[in-house]
Amino acid sequence: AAVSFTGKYAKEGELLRRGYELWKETVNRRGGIKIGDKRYKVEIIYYDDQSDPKTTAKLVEKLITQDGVRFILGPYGSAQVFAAAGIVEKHKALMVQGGGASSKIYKQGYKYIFGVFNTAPDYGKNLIDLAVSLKPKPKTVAIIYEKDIFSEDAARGALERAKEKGLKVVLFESYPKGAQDLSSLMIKIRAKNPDIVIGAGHFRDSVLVVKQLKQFKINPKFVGLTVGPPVPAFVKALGKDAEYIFGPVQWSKAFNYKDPLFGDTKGYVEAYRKKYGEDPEYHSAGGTAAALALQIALERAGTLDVEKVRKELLKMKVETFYGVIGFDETGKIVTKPMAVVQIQNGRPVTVYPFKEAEPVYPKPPWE
Amino acid sequence: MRLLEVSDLEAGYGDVQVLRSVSLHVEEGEIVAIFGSNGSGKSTFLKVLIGTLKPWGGTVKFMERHVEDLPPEERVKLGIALAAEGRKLFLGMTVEENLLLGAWVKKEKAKENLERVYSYFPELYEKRRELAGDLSGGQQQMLSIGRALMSEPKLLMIDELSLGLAPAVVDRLANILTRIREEEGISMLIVEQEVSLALDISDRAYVFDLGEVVDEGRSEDLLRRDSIRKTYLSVL
Amino acid sequence: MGILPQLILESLLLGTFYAFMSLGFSLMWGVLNIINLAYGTYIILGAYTAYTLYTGLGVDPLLSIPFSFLLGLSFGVLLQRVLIDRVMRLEPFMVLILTFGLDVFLSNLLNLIFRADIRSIDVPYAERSFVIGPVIVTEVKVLVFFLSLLLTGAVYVLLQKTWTGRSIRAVALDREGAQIVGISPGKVFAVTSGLGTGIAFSSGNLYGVLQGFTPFDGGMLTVKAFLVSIVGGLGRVESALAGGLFLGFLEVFTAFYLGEGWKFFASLLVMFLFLLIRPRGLLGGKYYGEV
Amino acid sequence: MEEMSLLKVERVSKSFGGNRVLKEVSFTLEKGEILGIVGPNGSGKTTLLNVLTGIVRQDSGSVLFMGRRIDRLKPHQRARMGMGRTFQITRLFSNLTVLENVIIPMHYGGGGADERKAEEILKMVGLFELKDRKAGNLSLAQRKRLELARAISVEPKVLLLDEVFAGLNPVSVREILELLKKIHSETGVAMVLVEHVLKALFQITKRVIVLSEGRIIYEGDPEGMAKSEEVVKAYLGERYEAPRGQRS
Amino acid sequence: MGKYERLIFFLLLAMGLLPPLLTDYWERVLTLSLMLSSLSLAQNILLGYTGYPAFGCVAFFGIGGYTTALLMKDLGLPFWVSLPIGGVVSALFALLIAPPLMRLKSHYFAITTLALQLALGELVANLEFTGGAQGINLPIYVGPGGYLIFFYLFLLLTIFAFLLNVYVERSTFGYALKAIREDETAAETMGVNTVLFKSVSFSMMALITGLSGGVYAYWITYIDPTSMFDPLLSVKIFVALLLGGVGTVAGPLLGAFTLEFLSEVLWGRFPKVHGVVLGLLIVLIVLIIPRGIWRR
Ligand SMILES: Nc1ncnc2c1ncn2[C@@H]1O[C@H](COP(=O)(O)OP(=O)(O)OP(=O)(O)O)[C@@H](O)[C@H]1O
Ligand SMILES: Nc1ncnc2c1ncn2[C@@H]1O[C@H](COP(=O)(O)OP(=O)(O)OP(=O)(O)O)[C@@H](O)[C@H]1O
Ligand SMILES: [Mg+2]
Ligand SMILES: [Mg+2]
Repeated sequence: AAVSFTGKYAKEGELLRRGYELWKETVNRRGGIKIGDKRYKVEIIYYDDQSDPKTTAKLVEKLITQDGVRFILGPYGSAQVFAAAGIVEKHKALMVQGGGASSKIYKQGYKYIFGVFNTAPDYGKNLIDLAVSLKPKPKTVAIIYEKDIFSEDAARGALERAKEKGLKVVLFESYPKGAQDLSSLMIKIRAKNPDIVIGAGHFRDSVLVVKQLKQFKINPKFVGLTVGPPVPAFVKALGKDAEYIFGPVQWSKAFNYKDPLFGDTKGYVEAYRKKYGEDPEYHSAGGTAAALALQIALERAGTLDVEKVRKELLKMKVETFYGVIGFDETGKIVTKPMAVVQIQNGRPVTVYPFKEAEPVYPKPPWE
Repeated sequence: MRLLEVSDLEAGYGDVQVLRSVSLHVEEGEIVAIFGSNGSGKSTFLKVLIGTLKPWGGTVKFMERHVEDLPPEERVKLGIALAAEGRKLFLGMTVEENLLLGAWVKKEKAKENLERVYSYFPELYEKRRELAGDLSGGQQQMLSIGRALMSEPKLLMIDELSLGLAPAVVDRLANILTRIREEEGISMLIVEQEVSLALDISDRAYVFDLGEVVDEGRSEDLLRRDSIRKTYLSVL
Repeated sequence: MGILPQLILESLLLGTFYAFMSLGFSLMWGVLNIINLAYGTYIILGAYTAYTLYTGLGVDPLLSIPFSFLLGLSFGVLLQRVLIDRVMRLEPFMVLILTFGLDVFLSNLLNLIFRADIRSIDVPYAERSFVIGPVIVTEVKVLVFFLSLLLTGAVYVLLQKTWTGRSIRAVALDREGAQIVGISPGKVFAVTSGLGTGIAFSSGNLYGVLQGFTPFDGGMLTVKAFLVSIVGGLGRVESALAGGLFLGFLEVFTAFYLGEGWKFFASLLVMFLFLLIRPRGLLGGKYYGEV
Repeated sequence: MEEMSLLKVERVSKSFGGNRVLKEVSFTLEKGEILGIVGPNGSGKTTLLNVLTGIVRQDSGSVLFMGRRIDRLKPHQRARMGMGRTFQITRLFSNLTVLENVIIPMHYGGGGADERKAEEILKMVGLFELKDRKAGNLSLAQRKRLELARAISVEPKVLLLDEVFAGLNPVSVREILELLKKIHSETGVAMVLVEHVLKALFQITKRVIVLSEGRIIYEGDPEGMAKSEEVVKAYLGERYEAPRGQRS
Repeated sequence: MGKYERLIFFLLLAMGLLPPLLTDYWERVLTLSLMLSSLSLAQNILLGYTGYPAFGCVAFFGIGGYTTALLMKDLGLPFWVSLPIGGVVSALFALLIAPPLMRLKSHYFAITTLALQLALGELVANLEFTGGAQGINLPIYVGPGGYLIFFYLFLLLTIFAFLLNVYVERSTFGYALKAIREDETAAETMGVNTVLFKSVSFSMMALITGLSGGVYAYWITYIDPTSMFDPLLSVKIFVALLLGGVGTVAGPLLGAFTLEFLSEVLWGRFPKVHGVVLGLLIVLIVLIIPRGIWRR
């Protein structure tokens, strides 16, 4: 796998790697993957793509041509996945990924790419669905997004759903990748004073958006960020300012499913807690799930032949700690729901559609 | 006292030797001229004296001190100044800035000397705010000489004294140089093609040919010497 | 409309910082005739210095400016003596390559030490702001503004000690000519390079307070410094101010009216056009590429 | 129809900034004529040559070459029409060899390039031995000679020479003079010589123009020039009796 | 062609026989080396003979690459048609901007081209039809020869660029370029139409660079603004040139191969620090062999 250890997506990349590592250790402790009659120990080669898709492409090329790898666990970030996909496809290797949610990945007619994430528009849609269900009903929304494949997708999802639900979209605007100062956008938002602010971006931007909203004394009733809130580091970085911010999740530990490797969702959470000393969130879970799907397909195929493994993936419909895993012919997962969490008292709690707690709304002003 | 004493100087470029065992001296208060055939190494000789070209061998003594290993800037501090061939002006700076920089080693007297140079070359005063690179050829030559004067050197070296200068300016310059020598006792080493002019203003002269000194003597004597008259004076 | 004062304020605050930030670049270029492609990374080095001092020892980044300056100064002198002096004699584009190599080296070294994660210096006053009528004023930006102004003034005064300033330019124009009048080029190069690098480092402190940074942000900053120098003209403090403000206004207004994404493009485009049409800059005199 | 002049300059003016360097300069040059241009330093002589060759564009006035207005033509186009020039402050291709310096203009200025012919020309100016030397490594006088070689190599219709004698010692001056005379008698090329070395100039030209502050203050034969009070005052200097060269 | 030029020419031809002996990995390294060779040879025409360092030459790599990619993706044109169009578009663009651009000299010129390169990258990243910052995934090549075809394409391009260099070195055209390099005003008064010659040499560079970009795009299948307008690639081209020796026909080839092999070795040996080592390498090359291997 080529994963971001450094760069913009260092945080998410690290979480993803934890998911892979947990899976690897668990499988190896169990004796490895059983393919046909043999048992194989799992070994994962990692390279750091520095959060740069071009590097990802180069590294995947290297993994395949130089290291002779045939089965690839995906990188973090839709652009990275997108970049890697072309290369994997070119060499007819196989990639299962839990790091890219852009719908564009599945529109290329690729055959060897599978993903365990719901696609990005769902992130935005879930946030809006929650917002309009709250009282008093918000009327205006500002959507800002990072100019990248995933965030744009997510933002468009939100835009579409907001229009459907009769919200007035007062701002829909992007900022470039890697931006570290959003003053101009903030000035705009401040002038529009919307009820809802949706920020589609990644971990770094989430922190930045919150900081600058505060700096510019902007007080919307509802702040939703696509990536960030469920990650423990989010609260660590922002402290009190993180309170009451919403974020969609692919998965949460509130899910409840059976699992062939960890027993059930609880078993997974415990294993994770034991190894890393904190609760897992969906990035890690996505990683584990992707690896798990690959493992199951390998075992069912009973061979290392890429074509046969691919067939098994297409046929698959198994219940795991992560939800039911099953793909359509484009490689996209089609069998699991998403959720929304809110930070309350320094912890992300699931508030929609399953309710660990009631959402707090409207959000009180910054201190 | 011997101000400058050069003995057995050898120098060249790459592996082409240009100067062969050149010996020459300048007494205090003396004007010495160098002339001779083109390409005979006159400019090369001055480059070695100021230090922008390293000699292969031989010695250069200035005020009894060996200077052949000093970098140019040190020599300027000791009191040598050069108005070089090719001028080496700061083309992107104004005329006045060029002159002021000439006084780098005598900053305290910069203002005073500026006045003086302007009085020698009113042309420069008129152009003082313009870039040196925009001057005409002759004006640049004046600037180059003017700049060399700014450091109040003990030894003033001028390559191609009259190059590109109008006759009236040449006359003026000749006057100025003799006057400076009388008033301030500055010594000079001058390369000049116009032999009658060179011998006019100098006390002694050296004749270079193919990198060697082929003749030397008091200027009046040389002027009378037949060989010189034949080669350098009667050709036109 | 109510938004205009806000935009103008932002432009002013940002532009003044850009002016100071670019001063060293403009100086080295105008004087040494060197386009230092590692310049942006010098700024980033300054930012990391401030960051380390802040997180390690709790020194406020605004108070560690002198330290950054001295560090930059020594670094600049050293680099000049060890590396750049030797290469300056060759064609100018060789120095471009050299400094690019330096940039690759330094930024990757930073990456090795600090990793590519975005760092920020989270001073307690980072998010403070106050409202005056229609405008909201961020305290940090105001602080940076005044400091930039102050430091720019200091550099101005320094360069006005004309002998240093003049000697510096003379060497740039004709090295042999400078030697002939008694200036030691080596010393002048070292002084200029030290001064320029010192400015870069200390502006890094301010940059680090303004926003987050990663080891690889230097390239973009170099481009900005470049733009400021091109627009304003070289080697003069007034020009840097003009250029800095120009860039400030350009960025804020394009970001606001065209979108954040067009900010960098607009800067580059303007720079490109300036180079084509008016390479001497708004206030500049003759440039050296031409005789 | 009357015979047209080779070069006709009509009321040419040029300023740099506020500085008027040429003021309504007019003169003509007939085929095969040799014209001298003298004048104080900074009087606009080089600028005039720059206008003629198109390096500098005049503000007003016109230049006719062989009856055709050439104001809008680029330097290279004028070169191809038959203008050869030298530069006062030499502009050689310093990293190329002496020989290459001559071959290049032969390619682009006039007829074809022929190494043999280039060598011939180098022999004429006395640089043959140095033909493989880098041009940047020549002494001043050698560079001047190379400038000349380049200019004549294209067999131009008019040669514009900016201080070719400056920096040459008397022996060399003689050689170059002979060479110019020879070329002139063989090819009938017209020449314009900008020069301060009057004793050389007067050996070859019958007509001189004196420029002062961008204006023509004298036009006529050399003898008359030395008698003109204005010229003596502006250019020759009070103590000037006759051109130096004619003393000895 | 001179003796050693002929030798190099045959060596290049002989390289065409290598692929059966190569592993996937080495085939890739060689392909990359050939790409760099073609790029440095292209730059050599401009820098080596004309004296203009186009630091931002990768702008044309991007133009060629994107044109090719978009024609294939949006208009569904076959690669064999798109590629030449990409090259021509890039060359024409160069021809268009050369007259104003090439009034600048030395590092002003260098930086202006770099600004152009970065600006184009930003533009592409901001436009919709170019795929924005996300880039474009191209269809996978499935025709005869498989991926080896790209090796041969780059080889062909390199040979083409090489022959162009030989031509410039030998021809009167080359003399004009050298004259421009030495003193433009003088060249002009000697009868050289400097604007024309400069523009043509610039556009030759752009043609090869653009073609190279087109082949690269299809080869790598994923392109985005940062990879197609990458300043690091510009620098690599220059380092290759310096390493080999500017202004010779053999230098760029030598430099490109040495550099690519070196960075491949470093890349494999020191995965973590390769950036640091690359930077150091550039610095050392400039310091130690500023005139290139070939010249020494
Ligand atoms: N940089 C250089 N590299 C190689 N050879 C050179 C260099 N400069 C000058 N020469 C050669 O050295 C010899 C002496 O040159 P120098 O300039 O000293 O002569 P000069 O006496 O001043 O001649 P002139 O009267 O023409 O100015 C000449 O043959 C010249 O070609
Ligand atoms: N590019 C320029 N910009 C500004 N002023 C200029 C420029 N070129 C020439 N000048 C000015 O124009 C005037 C005439 O210069 P020109 O070179 O024509 O004189 P000249 O007659 O050739 O003198 P000389 O005998 O000294 O060579 C000078 O005062 C000079 O300073
Ligand atoms: Mg000489
Ligand atoms: Mg002149």
